[in-house]
Amino acid sequence: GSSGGSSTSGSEAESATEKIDIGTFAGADFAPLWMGIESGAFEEAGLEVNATAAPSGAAMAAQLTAGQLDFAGINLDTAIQAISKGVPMEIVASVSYLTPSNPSLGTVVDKSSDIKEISQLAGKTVATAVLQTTPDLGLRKALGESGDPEDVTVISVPPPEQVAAVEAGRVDAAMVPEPFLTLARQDPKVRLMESPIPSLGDHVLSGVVVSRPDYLSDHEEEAVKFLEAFGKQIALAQKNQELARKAIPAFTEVEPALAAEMTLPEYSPAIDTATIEEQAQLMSELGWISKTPSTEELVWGSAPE
Amino acid sequence: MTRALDGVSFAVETGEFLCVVGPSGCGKTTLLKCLSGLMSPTSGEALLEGTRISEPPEAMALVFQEYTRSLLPWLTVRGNLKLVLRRRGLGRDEIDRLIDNALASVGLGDFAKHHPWQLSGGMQQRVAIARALVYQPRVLLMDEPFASVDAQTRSDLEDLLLRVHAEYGVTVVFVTHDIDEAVYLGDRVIVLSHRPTHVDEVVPVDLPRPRDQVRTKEMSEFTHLRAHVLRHIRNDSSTPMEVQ
Amino acid sequence: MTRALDGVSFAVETGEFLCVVGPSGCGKTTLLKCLSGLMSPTSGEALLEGTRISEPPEAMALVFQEYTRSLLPWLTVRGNLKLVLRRRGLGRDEIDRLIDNALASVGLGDFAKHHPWQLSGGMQQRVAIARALVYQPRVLLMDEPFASVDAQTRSDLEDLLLRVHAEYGVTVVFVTHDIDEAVYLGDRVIVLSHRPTHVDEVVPVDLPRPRDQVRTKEMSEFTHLRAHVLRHIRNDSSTPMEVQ
Amino acid sequence: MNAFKRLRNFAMEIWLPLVLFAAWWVLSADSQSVYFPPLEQILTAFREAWLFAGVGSELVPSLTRFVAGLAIAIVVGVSLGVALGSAPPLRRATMPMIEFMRAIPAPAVLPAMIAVLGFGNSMKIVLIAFGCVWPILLNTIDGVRSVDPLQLDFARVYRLSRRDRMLSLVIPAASPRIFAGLRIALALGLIVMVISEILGSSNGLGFVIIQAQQTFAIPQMWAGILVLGIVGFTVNSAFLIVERRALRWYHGWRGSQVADAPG
Amino acid sequence: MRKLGTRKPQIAAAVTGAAGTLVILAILQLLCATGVIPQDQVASPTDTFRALADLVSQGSFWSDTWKTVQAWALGLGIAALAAIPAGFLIGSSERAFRSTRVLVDFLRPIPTVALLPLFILLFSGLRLNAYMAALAAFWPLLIQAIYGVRDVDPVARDTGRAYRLGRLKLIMFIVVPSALPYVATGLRIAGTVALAVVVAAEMVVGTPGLGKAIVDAQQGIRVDEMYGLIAAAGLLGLGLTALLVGVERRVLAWHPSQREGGS
Ligand SMILES: Nc1ncnc2c1ncn2[C@@H]1O[C@H](COP(=O)(O)OP(=O)(O)OP(=O)(O)O)[C@@H](O)[C@H]1O
Ligand SMILES: Nc1ncnc2c1ncn2[C@@H]1O[C@H](COP(=O)(O)OP(=O)(O)OP(=O)(O)O)[C@@H](O)[C@H]1O
Ligand SMILES: [Mg+2]
Ligand SMILES: [Mg+2]
Repeated sequence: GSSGGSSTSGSEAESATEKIDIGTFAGADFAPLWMGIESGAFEEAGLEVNATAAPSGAAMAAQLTAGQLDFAGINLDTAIQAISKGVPMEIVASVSYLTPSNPSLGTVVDKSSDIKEISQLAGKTVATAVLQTTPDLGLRKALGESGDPEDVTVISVPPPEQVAAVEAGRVDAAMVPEPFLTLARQDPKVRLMESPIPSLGDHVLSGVVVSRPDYLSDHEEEAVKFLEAFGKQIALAQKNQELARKAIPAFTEVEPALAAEMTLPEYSPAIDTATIEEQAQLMSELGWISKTPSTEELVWGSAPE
Repeated sequence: MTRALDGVSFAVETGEFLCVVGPSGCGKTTLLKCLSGLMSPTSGEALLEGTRISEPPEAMALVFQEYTRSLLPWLTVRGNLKLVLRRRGLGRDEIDRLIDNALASVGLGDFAKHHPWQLSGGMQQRVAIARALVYQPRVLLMDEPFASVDAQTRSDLEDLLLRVHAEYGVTVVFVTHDIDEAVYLGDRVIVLSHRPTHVDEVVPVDLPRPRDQVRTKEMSEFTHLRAHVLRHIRNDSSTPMEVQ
Repeated sequence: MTRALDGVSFAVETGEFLCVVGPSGCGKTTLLKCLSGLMSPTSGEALLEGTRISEPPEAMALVFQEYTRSLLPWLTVRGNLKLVLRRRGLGRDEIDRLIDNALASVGLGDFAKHHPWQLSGGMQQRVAIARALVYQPRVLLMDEPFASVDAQTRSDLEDLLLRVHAEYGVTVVFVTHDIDEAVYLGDRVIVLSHRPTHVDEVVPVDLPRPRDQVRTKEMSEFTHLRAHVLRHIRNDSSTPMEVQ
Repeated sequence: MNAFKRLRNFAMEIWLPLVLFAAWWVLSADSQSVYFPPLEQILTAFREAWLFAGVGSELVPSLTRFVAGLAIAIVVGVSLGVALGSAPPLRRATMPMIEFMRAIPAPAVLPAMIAVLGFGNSMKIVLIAFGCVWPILLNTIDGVRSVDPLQLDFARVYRLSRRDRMLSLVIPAASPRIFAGLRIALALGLIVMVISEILGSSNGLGFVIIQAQQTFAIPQMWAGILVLGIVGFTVNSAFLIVERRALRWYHGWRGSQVADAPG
Repeated sequence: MRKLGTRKPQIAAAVTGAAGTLVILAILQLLCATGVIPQDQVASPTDTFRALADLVSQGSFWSDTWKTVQAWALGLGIAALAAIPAGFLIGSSERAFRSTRVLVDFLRPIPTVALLPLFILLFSGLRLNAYMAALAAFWPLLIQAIYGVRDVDPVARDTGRAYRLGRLKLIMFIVVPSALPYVATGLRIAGTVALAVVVAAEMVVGTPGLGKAIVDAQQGIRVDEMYGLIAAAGLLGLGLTALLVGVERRVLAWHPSQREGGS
């Protein structure tokens, strides 16, 4: 962790650069971060941003707690889980949203399957990357509207294997994220059907940035500075998607050709607290979390001063 | 390959008790291996009752010098004996009777259910001997079979062997380092030389049979024979301590 | 704990050559372990020249029955000998000279640089003997030291031992299964009984010294002594094959 | 007469685990850390998840795959090992390839296995078998090779049949080595079982642990680790019992051995 | 005599081994070419070799390998420093041995990767991998060290006592040399397990190294490269084992197990 005395120790007169350690997923959601690093925008703002890819949201949450990271880019569902279980963290920014015009997650079934809409998945086996995450939540919400949200077997299958699992008949459907969704679109053996996401709304928060409270109170200035600079990149990515597509291959295993083709999420730095509350509510209804954290607990700065 | 045996040539007659003595490393074990068909001599041949030996023949048993290693530790004493009787097509009772007899004759009647490693060295050696006896061979090859046995057991076993030899007319080739033993047991004693190995002398033993541990060994004939062999061995070696 | 030794009581005089014979498992090794201080007797005590033994005393060397295991395989023959001289505070040259002498006297002058496992069993046994000799003990305990050695080497080593005994006045306690050997070497032969072990008989050996392998053994006195001991051992055992 | 002695022996073996357990309990009692919850919470989670709700749904699938993979490894390893061990030219020809395959860390093969066999049970069983087979195979070869030549001579002199020679001599003689290999295989097998469940599974112990970790159910994660400890201990104890019975002769033999000339 | 004899058979064995390996590879190639093994998911031997050759010319491959080796060596070193002295201490006291037996038997079979979720929460990067490797390597080393000390031949020990070596020399010249072969075996087993665990950690956690490279190749659907990397992992395993065996040969030249070496 570099957070300790990184900013205060630089007592030299020259414009001190602040060191920021941030961990993220290697997915398209955090492309704006890499844009900022690549273009030098963070440096111009006097920030030295060090981004590392991490295996899971849980690992990042732990590294955050241990002071090895200052910020972490994780999924909203992970953040809600962690905060509700008492992990000391708060959401400080939103990055990406799933919308009907940005379907970066889709449901894939076998070509020969007669399943067309989500409600038909009742009693079936469905693959998703990690259990109890946003797609899982959307699926259950949709099923709950017409019947029993528990009446489905959701199993965890790594994204690269999901389409193969559908083709082999080991699952009835798979909720496939990008970039594998783009590959699935080109696969003649499978077919896309209704996505589970819209059941959660038209503007579903996905990627968020979190930090730990003691860092935020000790380093409020740097945090604000970083979030401002990052916010500009997020807005820029939404305006100019080509920039995001260019940054992706450098930080992930996605090939440039695929990066040019894949569906990107909507990038927006403005936290939509309504979708956070709704997801938290739903998760607690499903029993995934034992208590619903309030917005004040979840989002930094939302508590009245 | 080194030539372990060279110019060793002798005949064993049916029913004879032949003892072989000679310095360590001169090839006594190798000789028995050729006789038993475990090893083919590079030149020359081993004949058993007129037929050439290339595979171990049916009617031959061998008591190995390294008796601890030749007993199978995962089998009991009974199991070790039973194993060599498997091909005989005998009934269970018959097998049990044979084994009990053989064990009793080496004084191990009570140890059938023990594993070899539960016995002292001398007892293991006796199990190996019992295994050879139960096999009921026509030819019995023994490689220093009494080396680890205490004096008293040793003389008992020597007498047992003489009895078996007398009763069943088994041909015995018996390797030993103990010249007293060779003279006491044998019809003839073959003395092998240092390497290059050759037959140094063949000493006929004309002591009367049946022999007796005390009376035979007190006979002046016996004393002279053993002194003769001993003197022979001592003179043979020009370099007294170069053994191997 | 089993009582391995019971009612065994005897004195060894300074400079005496005492031989111990007795059936396998009667406690000969245990006796030597008590004498050497490796084991404390449960009752009674072992005295060396008047003082009680609780730790191995400085002036005593022991040749183990399991010679292969008592040599350290990670050291060469020379290293094995050197190890026991470490505490003497001798110069390098002196140490080398002592080792060379000891090895030459057991006929292994050329094998100083070998590891024990590169030698045959008999040679290893001689290394163990050389290690005891180089230690220059006042008391030398030997547990069947010549068991794996061929007849000729054995008689050479017997004579070497007699020479060392005569020249340096070393007290020797010598365990063996070989009654000839016991009679040939000893001033007295102690015969131990079956268990419960007790001293069965102490046979004084009044053969003249220096002794000679051929001449001494041809003496009628010798023949009678050995027959006497042998007969003794045979009569002692009421159950002839029950050894342990 | 021996009751007191036995009790003392038992106390001797059990006091340290008890002390450590108590220390854990006391030291963690008012832990505020999310990641090191009080032992009490862990035990509660253990009771809720594993007595006996999770046994059928998680433990049984894990152990079934483990046993199946191990069984395949034993059958393949021993039979191939006996064949190669008694045919020196074949052994020399295949040895480099076997050594190479053995050297591949089993987790590294996982992606390839997933690509070919998917993420189902067959993949995990094959992977466990792959992880376990090498120590068994190599040790069997070694065991067969190191059968005392004198014993083979014995078999020839006393004209044992081929069957007797294999079943009464070669395999028993190799069995200590085979069991030594099995022991290493068990440890590797458990590792492979867990890793295959962490990366791509929908049930099993490894899955439960990683899932608990990902949903911040930390007491449940600790409970899962505890279960693995119990499973490992049980598997190991079962192995020791079987080994002790099968190799009773060997332990006795070794213990009694007054060393022959080595080598 | 023995020295002269070993040279030729060694060369002959190497030739047979090379020939056998080529035959196996040729068969695999044939199976791939004829489509018996599906081409799209499995790389043929030639494709694997080509991918391996490509990798060798890339700096990132070498830095990945170096990172894996670093974690492995660090872990093994830490484990050795902790486990060997601990094992010697436990082994030389009957009381310590009995007191720790149950504890060791319980902790040892817990597959280290099961603790990966916990370790992820505590450490990151090289330290995470090295600590995982250390934990995995700790147990075999500890066990072997304990048994090494306990198995010192009583006759050798008595020899030292009879010739009045003194406590320190007894340990230096008799106890430690006797226990070394056991420690060496432990080191070899530990090396294998540690490598498997480092690779597994890299795969799950995504810290740079061969394991991560394999997962990356899998995610990028670069089958040839994935197989090339798996082969590289195997070669690395071979190399590291050879390293340990080399050290063992040097230190244990006197030990019976080293004598049959060439045959
Ligand atoms: N496998 C082998 N390879 C090479 N040489 C051997 C082998 N076995 C024995 N020899 C050599 O052959 C010679 C004869 O050995 P053999 O075992 O027949 O001697 P021996 O007369 O039985 O000796 P001992 O009385 O010590 O048993 C010895 O010099 C030995 O070194
Ligand atoms: N470590 C031990 N534990 C229990 N009993 C033992 C032990 N060592 C020896 N004994 C027993 O003590 C008795 C005496 O053994 P010892 O080795 O002294 O006999 P020995 O006279 O030297 O026999 P051998 O002639 O076979 O060497 C034997 O009955 C043996 O079974
Ligand atoms: Mg021989
Ligand atoms: Mg003894």
